[in-house]
Amino acid sequence: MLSAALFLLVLGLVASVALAIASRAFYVWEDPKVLAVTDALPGANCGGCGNPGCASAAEAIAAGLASANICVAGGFEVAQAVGEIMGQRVEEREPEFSWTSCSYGVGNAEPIFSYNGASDCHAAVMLYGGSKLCPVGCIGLGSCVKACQFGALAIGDDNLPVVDYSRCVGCGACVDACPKNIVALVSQTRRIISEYVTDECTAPCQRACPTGIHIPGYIREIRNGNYEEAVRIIKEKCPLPLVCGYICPAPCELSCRRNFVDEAVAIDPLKRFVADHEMTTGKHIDPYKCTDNEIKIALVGGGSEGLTAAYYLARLGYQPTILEAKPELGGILRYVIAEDRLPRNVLDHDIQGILEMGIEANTNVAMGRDFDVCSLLKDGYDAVVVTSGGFDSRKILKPEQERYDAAIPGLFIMLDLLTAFSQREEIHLGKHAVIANGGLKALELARKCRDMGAEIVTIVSDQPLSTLPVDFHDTKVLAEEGIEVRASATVAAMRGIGERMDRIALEDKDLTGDISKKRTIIDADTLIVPAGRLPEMAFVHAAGKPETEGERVRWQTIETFRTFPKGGGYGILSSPEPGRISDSSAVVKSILSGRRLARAIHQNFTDGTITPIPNLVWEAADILDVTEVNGVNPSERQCPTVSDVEGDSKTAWIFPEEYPGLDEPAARQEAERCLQCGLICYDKNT
Amino acid sequence: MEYIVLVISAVLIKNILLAEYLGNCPFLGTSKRMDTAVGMGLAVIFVMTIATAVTYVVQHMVLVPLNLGYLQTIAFILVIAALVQFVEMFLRKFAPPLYVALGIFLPLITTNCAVLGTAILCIRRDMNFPEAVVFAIASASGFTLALILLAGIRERLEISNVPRALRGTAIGLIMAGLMSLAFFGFVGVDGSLKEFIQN
Amino acid sequence: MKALDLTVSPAPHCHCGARITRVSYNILLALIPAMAMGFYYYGFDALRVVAASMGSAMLAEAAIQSILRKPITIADGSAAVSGLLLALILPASVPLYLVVVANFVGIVVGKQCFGGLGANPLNPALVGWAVIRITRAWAGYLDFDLALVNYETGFILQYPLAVLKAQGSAGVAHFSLMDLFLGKQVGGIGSSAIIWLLLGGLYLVVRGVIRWEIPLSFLIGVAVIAGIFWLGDRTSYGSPIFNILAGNVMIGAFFLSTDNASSPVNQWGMLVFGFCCGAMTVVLRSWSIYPDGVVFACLLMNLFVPLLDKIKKKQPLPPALSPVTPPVMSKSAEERSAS
Amino acid sequence: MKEAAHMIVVLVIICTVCGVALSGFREMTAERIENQVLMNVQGPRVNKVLEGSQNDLIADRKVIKIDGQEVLLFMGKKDGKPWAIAYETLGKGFGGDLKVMVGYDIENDKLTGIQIVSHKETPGVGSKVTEDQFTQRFKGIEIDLKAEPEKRLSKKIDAISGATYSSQGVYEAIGKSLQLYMAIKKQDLSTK
Amino acid sequence: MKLLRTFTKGLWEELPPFRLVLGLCPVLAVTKSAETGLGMGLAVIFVLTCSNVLVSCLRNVIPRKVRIASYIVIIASFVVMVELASQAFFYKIYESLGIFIPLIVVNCIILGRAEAFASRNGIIPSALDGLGIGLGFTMSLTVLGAIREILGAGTLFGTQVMWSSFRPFTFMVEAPGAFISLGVLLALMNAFSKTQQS
Repeated sequence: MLSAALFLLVLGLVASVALAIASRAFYVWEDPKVLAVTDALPGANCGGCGNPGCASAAEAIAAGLASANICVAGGFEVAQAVGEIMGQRVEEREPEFSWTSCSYGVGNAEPIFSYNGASDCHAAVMLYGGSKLCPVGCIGLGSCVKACQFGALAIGDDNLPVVDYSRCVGCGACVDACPKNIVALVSQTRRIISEYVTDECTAPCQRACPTGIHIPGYIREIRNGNYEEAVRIIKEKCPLPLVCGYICPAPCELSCRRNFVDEAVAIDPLKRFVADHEMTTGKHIDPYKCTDNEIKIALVGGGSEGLTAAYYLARLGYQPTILEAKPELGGILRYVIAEDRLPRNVLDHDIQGILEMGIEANTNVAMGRDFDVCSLLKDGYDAVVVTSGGFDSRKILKPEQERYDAAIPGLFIMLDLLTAFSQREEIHLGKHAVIANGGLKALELARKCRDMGAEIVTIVSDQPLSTLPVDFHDTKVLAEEGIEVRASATVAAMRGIGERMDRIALEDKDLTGDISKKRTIIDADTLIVPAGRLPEMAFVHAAGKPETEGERVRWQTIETFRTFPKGGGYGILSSPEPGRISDSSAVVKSILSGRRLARAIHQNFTDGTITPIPNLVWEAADILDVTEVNGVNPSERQCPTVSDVEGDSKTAWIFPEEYPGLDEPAARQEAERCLQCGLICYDKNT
Repeated sequence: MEYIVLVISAVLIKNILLAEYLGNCPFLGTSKRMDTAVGMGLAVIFVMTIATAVTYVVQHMVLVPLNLGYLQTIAFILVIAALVQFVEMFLRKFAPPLYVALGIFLPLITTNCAVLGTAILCIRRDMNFPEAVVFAIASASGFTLALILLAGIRERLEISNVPRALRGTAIGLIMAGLMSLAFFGFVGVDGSLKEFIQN
Repeated sequence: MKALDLTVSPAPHCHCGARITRVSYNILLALIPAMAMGFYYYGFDALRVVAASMGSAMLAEAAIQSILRKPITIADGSAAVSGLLLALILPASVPLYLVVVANFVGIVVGKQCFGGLGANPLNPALVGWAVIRITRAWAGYLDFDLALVNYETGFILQYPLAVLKAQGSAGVAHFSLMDLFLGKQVGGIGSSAIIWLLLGGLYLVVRGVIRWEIPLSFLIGVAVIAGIFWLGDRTSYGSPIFNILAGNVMIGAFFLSTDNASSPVNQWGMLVFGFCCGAMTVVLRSWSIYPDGVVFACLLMNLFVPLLDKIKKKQPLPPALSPVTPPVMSKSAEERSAS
Repeated sequence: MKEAAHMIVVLVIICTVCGVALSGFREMTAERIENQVLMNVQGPRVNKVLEGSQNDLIADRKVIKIDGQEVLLFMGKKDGKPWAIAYETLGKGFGGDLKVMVGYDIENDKLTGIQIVSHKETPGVGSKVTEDQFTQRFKGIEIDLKAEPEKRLSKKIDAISGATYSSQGVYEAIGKSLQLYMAIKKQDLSTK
Repeated sequence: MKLLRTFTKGLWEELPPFRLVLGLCPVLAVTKSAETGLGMGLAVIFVLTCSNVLVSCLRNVIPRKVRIASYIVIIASFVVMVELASQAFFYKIYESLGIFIPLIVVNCIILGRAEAFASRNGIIPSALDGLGIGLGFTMSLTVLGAIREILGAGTLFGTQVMWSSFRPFTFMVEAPGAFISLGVLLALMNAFSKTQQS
């Protein structure tokens, strides 16, 4: 007995003492921070942070190569814990979730062949891009499910991935695993600033709608009787649902697939139905809002565009202030459109809903008279956005005869300038004038500018030289005259100090869509734009932060929208829709402009650059679509079509009195008519 | 030459995993991917060799002289547990690259019954010291071989339409069974080889 | 749009449905002469085994597929090929329940558990055979010398490989190599019909159903290793030619080792695979307790296929048959997606 | 340091307590285990080898010393008189030691039979030596006491094909057993 | 009520080895017959329950850093007791379980329960947990052993249950049969629990 007890005693002693000694003898110094950070990280090794595993992420954090909040999986708490170890302050990062966009699984979607091979999405996609006719449809073999380290994804009964939001941490492993971009990460911000692209599932109505409302979505909610949810879906893309319900020319209905069978679904009346429902409840349904930040934005112009931009900026957490010259907000909606088309209580309701997002509005203050860009920037606004929209901009630029560049430094409108020249007025153009576009007239104007004292006049055209009038071709001769021609280029930005513009950035326009752009910066005192209306312009402090030179502010413009040339131009003189300068022919179009302005400002303050959107869906984009609809039973539309609309409110005259809208049974019945289309799928049992 | 037969026998015929049923938990756990399989295999070879040698000494220098054979189990497991921890610290100090490669597998090995099993088998089969060491290396190599083969197949099965209920461990077990079946072809090879070497 | 009849088997073997059927039926066709020889020598017993084997293989496939609610694919002939191959390496006298058990285990465990055609890591017919072979209580049924003692065939009723194992090369001196070549030897129903298997195999190679690399390197492997053994000890081991002509080598080289799913995809892999199969065959024959080692050699090498596929970066060989016609989208859809 | 000491003390105490408990348990069971081993391991073999004895073979065992080596001897009695003895010897088989129980008819100097007590041979191959087919062949072979120890068996038994090693191990054990036979026979075979 | 659940969860929800997929080696090795399976199961119940109780008793005494080592010593002691006891009282089973009795020490289930349950709970729940998990383990082993024994030897607990001319499918008692039958049983469990869920 003794020997056994002694033996185990000795064994235990030897083992523990040896280990105790070894732990000292073999002591390896390890950065206690790395150890502590490794402990704090979740240890799932998901790779969501871009490091191969949690341990290497910890090393990167400890070495200062990564910020404390890189762990998307752990969320704010882990970030805080890590931050505490590292002695950093951690700001809450917006949570992201995995989101799947396909709604017709294999089995419901149109197939090109039956696949029963390797159970892996990548393998399936290698064969003619998968078994679905739809190029962006979910393969349903669950590569995303396998990739998920947190068990948040499963393939549901209809062969589509289902996200368990309680488990999703937004690491993005599934996004990398999906060969079809079906799975995406969304945060509220991402949802607010998203634009439709050609390789995602969009219904034809959705694409036709300039604001991009998820029409099948809200009609489905109407079908289910969830009117509030329907309003919420509409408000995600359109802050003026009731106004749109009354006066929208509804280009969506032209694209409705029901047109192949009978008549389009009454999309717009349905929208008006739910928006009316919201108004009768007297309560505004507030969509989600991001955490507030401290950035103040001034919006000049309280029309639909300004209201929309303010609305989205507020939702993104900014502090927008609307400055309106007129006594009331609403712009054209209030002062131009007849009251019998758009009852004012309707307008007030929608505007009230927008203001409730946390927007300050000052009326009866006019740019050029009460303030200008520089004074606003000086007053502490981080950005000034000109959302003058459809109004005649000369009033803004030239509120008083003797001052030409009071509101926006150095900016002239060609028409004004020509008039002034013809009246032989003295205008100080500075040494270097830049004329944007303008055809043959530009050459004439350039010569006049030279006469007026400008030493160099640069004509910038987004067209290639060969398509310009022949007079422009002999650049050498023109150069001798002091006229420089810059073809295939756009004006990317204006810069200035105080009330003077001093430089203009030009960007070569590459038609192949290459965005590795070449930017040249030239000295310029004057920029002359051709149209009668101002484009949307956004001014910020140069170099991102307020920097004053004496009393004067350094400012620059940012681009309001960027896309590849195929979907439209870029540069500050192109508005969201290509080829036009701020000509919003319908309220839905100005809503789109407003939202894109908000996107640009948000990107400027977060990433610092406005990123282009490749494959943007636009009017003429090539998208796979169906040319016939099979197996759908015709049914009667519940209200008359207001036809011959071309997506232009000027020709659509809808009067609420003779057109009272849908009642609830009719709306429910009408909602049943919707085919719930996807890119090429549709519900064949309707 | 005897050792060749011992090795062939331990790797192919009495494969520790496929015929002796030892070490199945890590076998199924780490055979999903090739790189983890290789790492685990190397760690097992390393630890099993050292553990067998040390426990052999403990058995024959301590337990047998003291007539404490019945404490074999408790003595061995203590020695192995301490040893694994010791090796972990040692590697970390003196061979950091090896530690990085094998480190995460080392704790798994403490509860790997193949290590304790091999140590006990050496004693039960009355091997001498060199035989025990060779046997340990060979057994661990057999483990590694089976692990790598299974990992190759399971990597491929990842993309197959394996019926849902079978996915994961179930199909791993069935595949291990089929591997064991294939290894049955070697039955008798050790005997003939021994004869062959002698002639 | 009408869905095309196109099936994809797990990577790396891509076939469309039509091709599997064609492969299977070509193999069945190539095996007919060997099978006929079996019927000729062993009569109704052989027929009984072949019918039971093919029937139970297809039944097993249909049963498991209906349980798993998958489309039933027995018409593609792959189950029939498995069944037939299994029957051809069994003695004609084997009890039918053995055949049924072997086929059920082979098809269900060896094939369908892994996701069916193309996903099986081992050849299902061989799995079935090995299962009944290692069942000790049933070993007597598979011992050719015991099993075939009651037949009148007109040639020596001794299994050459068993004789070689027991008595060394002196024991097999009285076997004429020509007789062995012509199929006049004891063995499985079809696996002893060497010349007919060779012709059938060559037919498959010519038709492009199987590739030449595996059979050729298999035979070379057998010859080389057997040659080494033979030169080392002529009294115990058979000559290379004897080794090639006796037992399952011929059926192994052309039919058992060339199963699409369980063999490598690239040329080097195939050559190594075939050679190792052949080499392993001779080693197991000489040293293991089983007289013939072909089946176990193939099974063992099947396990190495994923590793062999890593020899070279995966580079699928050009298709042996005419390529699959790509599915055609409707004109409008194609134009739209192109743009 | 204090922490480390605490850990060591706890571990050592646990180890010691376990050691005490185990050795106590061991002492309680030791005798029974010895009996069980005899009953289950040697018992059936001895009974088979010394078939026809009338006594309790396990109870009538004794340990004798030969050249300083202890041998556990089983004795078969007929009508109260010892007629046969059996004891174990080791041979080296293929997988390891083969323990063979060899029984002798001491009146006629014949083998009463052999049984394999334990072995580590390959199942299905070497393990064939344990089967009756092989062990029965040794029954009744006469011993030539005058011959060299290796050649004392009057009849040669063929090895099992495929299990040559295991067969040789059995021969080796029998050979060792025969070497002891004379010395044991001379001992006092009476039991208390 | 909670205690009852502590006990019963081992019988189905956390049934080892099928749900926890732990401790597979003995499951494969000792299920050649129902009897050895049962014997192994009983040994595991004993060790699991005793070690759970003891670990639970000592949970406030053992320092964190040496807890695993202490648990191992405790478990190993009980294993040695089982070894001795089985040798003394159930010699046949002791022989057929062979090396797998000492290997109970490294059965992940036992260390796992000690670490996951007993070190955090009181004595009575720990005992019930050990008993429940152990019982579940025994059940699984016995069932698997019975299946393999009936097919592989034609007997159940040593008595002939198949017809006399039955030639046993000895494949089932060989290693491949062990792996495959456990795999198939696991798959059936998965399929069954899935249909139960839906």
